[in-house]
Amino acid sequence: MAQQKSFLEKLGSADYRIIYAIMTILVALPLVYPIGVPQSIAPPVINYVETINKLKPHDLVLVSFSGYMTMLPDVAPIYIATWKMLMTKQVRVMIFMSHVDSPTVIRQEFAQLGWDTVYTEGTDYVIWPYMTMTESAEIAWTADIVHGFFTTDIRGISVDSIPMLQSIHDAHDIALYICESPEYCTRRYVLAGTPNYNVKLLVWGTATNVQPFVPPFYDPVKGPVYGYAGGASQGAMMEAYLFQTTHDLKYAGEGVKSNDAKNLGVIGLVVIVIIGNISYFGTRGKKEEK
Amino acid sequence: MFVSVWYYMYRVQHNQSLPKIRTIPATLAIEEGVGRSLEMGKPVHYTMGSDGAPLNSTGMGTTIASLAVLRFTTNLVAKYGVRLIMHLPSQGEAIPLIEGVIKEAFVEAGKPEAFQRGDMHYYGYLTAAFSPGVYESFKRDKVGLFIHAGSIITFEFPVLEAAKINDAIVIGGTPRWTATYIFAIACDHMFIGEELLAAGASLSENKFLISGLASEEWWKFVIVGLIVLGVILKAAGLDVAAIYTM
Amino acid sequence: MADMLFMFIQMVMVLATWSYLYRDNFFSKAAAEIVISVSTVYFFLSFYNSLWQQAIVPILDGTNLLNIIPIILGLLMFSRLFKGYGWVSSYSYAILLGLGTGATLTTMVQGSITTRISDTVTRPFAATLWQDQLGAWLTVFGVIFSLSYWLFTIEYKGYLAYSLKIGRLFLMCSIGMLYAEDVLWSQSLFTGAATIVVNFFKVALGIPI
Amino acid sequence: MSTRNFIRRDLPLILIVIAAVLQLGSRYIQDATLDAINKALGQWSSYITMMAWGLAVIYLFQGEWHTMQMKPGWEQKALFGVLVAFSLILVGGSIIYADWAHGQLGFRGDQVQWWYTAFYPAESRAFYGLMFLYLMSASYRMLRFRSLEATVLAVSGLLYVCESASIFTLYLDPYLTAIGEWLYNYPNNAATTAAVMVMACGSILISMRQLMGRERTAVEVAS
Repeated sequence: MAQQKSFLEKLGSADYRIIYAIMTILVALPLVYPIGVPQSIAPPVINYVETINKLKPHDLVLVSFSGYMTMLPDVAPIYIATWKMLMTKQVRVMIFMSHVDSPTVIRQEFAQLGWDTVYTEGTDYVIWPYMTMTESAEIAWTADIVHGFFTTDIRGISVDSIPMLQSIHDAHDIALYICESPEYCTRRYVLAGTPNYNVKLLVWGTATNVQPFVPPFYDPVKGPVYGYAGGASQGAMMEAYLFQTTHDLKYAGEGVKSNDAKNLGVIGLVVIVIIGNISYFGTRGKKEEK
Repeated sequence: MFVSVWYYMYRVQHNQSLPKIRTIPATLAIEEGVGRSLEMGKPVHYTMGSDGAPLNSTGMGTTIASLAVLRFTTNLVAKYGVRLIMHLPSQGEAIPLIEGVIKEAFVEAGKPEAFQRGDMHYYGYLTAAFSPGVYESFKRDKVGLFIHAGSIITFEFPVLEAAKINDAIVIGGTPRWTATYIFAIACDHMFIGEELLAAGASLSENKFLISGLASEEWWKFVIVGLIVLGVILKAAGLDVAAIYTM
Repeated sequence: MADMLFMFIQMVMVLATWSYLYRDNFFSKAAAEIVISVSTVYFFLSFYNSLWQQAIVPILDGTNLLNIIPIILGLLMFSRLFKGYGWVSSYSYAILLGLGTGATLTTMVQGSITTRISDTVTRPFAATLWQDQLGAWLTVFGVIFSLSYWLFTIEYKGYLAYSLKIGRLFLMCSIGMLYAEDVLWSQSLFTGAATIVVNFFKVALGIPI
Repeated sequence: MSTRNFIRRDLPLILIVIAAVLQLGSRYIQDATLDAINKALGQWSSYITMMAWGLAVIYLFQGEWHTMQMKPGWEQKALFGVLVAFSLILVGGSIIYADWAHGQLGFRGDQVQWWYTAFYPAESRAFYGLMFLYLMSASYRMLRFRSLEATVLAVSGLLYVCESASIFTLYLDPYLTAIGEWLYNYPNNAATTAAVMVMACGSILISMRQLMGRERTAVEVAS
């Protein structure tokens, strides 16, 4: 016999489309009307920024850049803030592409930021072409950066005729490595790179990739990882910290905007979980009575 | 490690008894799922994930384990006469290997003609192409059993959810811990962590593989021993990190 | 104009994909088909382009003739398409599997086992605050209890059953946190996709983004 | 017969062992020749994986063609048409805009890139956006305090989510972040450590079997 569902039972078995609609509205609302939820800053992010601040002119910075287009909304705030910081440091930069999207994304980001007004390709920075690298190839490459793996840079110019590379030998020359953080990458570099070469590491990436793997290696004083930032929320923190410390408007970007959406989304999640549980406990009591 | 492996291999060669391997629930479910697909007249879908078959990296072990499960599944599928649809991973270099395993399983079951290359679907490099591709296949070809085992990234949650929406039995698992939760949420039966790697051995019923598993059990006790020893050494003031990572 | 077209295409792709939620339809399938073609053909072209520059040009100009070997091995993969010669392709992936084997044996013992053990046992002694010390000791026991989940030859009875129960709590805590992380990043992407749609309408209506 | 078995089964196994031993060797023995061989092997494996993309394209079209034949009707034909048309645009574009002087296809020019960036990132973000919605409905269904284990899962998940929202951290800090980080750094780390270690054990075992030539999954004799 069909029984009338009580209010609590209905609450516990709401159609999934209703949840979709509620969450969509909550997340999209702040994109139309920004609210400006205040921001807190985590210590690894502060250390990330401060490690870059300690760079001296002419230091060699190695960057492994994924620029995976799908994940850009989650990581772009960190990328952009990092490029902006590096542009003020007069360092030498070597960029290693770890995803097939990277060449496109990096050219777009550099064009937007005016990177080439500060640095010259070939003398101040080198971009390696994207190639699928096996672990053995990467180890060989750390031992001989110029000839270890690549024969040309991304423009197709031979490594022997790139001025910047002529003074670089192996990973000993690297002052800082800003490293992408899928698990294997960090593990590999912490193992292969640091004990042999003592390279300082900073880690950037999506929250999913950074959070589980990096904290065991993180120590702001001894390293090997001196700071890290993962995901849009830490990207927003980085922007906020840079803005607080430099009062430079150029550091205010997309991250702060998505912070609002994040907050409302989280509130939504908490509310639906609470509703689900109210229904569960309400109806469970009734079942037990029966 | 080598010593323990050799010890059990020695036992195998001299026909001595081996420890019994506990059954992994998800492996039993495969047979049940294939039977159900036969009753419903729906195909079995198998995938290792959109990025699921690395060969030349540390993910190789997972690939091999998943292939063992694939071989077992294909054997059952051939025996019952159910259609198998394989959704290939992005690694092109693994395609010949996967096809070889499927073909061989069909040959073993005595039905080499049942192999259809057209039922092997490729979707390219991007998970965002893989997931809708698999989703479409569920809608178009229907799905009775969906097995998703390999080194999987979490992006593939929608695929598992789609299989569930399409009324399939979902079996899956990965040794990659970060992706385990998607199976905890969406699967009917799952391989938790290393269970997938062990499943390959226990399914094969090959004595050598089982002996390997038995020797691996010892490693885990050694790990526990090393942890306890490490705590004692550290309390005694020794540099454990230097000793252990020599 | 080109920018507007670009934004329009992006918006259409987002909406076509989201139309899955309503029901199965031709637009969502066509969007999937487009992405599958990009996902394969675009990458095929760009990888072959790199291959040409990095491997074949050195053969042609005589600087690295040995590159001919991987090219031949790569071609052997295609033997899979010819009936009766499929086994030839095993030579190509044998090399890859060999390298995978080497990589596993060289990096995993240290990277995933000994470093992790030493990290676990040194933490309780490195911690200064009481909560960190408590946590670090909990980790030591947590690792041991969690390990008991993955025993395959021993029956769970007596103490081992308790160990398994406690170990499972640690595993559940971890699964909860990993789940939470994915909620966070997928939300970022959802926001990103919603931004595409919102921005298109803002531009179309002349509202500053 | 034995020669046939040797060529089909044993030789690939020997290749696996050789490649593995070379790589193992270069890790423990300092030798310039060994390093050079390994460097070459690393490069070769990259080239082989790149070559495999050709095979991948063949499988894509073969699979789609098969689907079209299995499901007659305008829709499947139109979808196959979309696939072919779009692929031709990409191939044609990259040839038309190629930089023949440097032997580069037209990927650095904006023209081909445009097709990629216009169609793909938006779709993929939208698709993962769906994942967010799926996860939300799954949370509603799953995150209920049914048992001790389920409660632990739900509470740790919720705490971690709340920790990333500044609206909670602003009022509940330092306690919220401290508890969240503590759970993350200790209990979660314990489970992750155990899982990673057993995964490593399993992978090492398979590699050892591979190295001893006992892993037969990878080698076939049929076909």
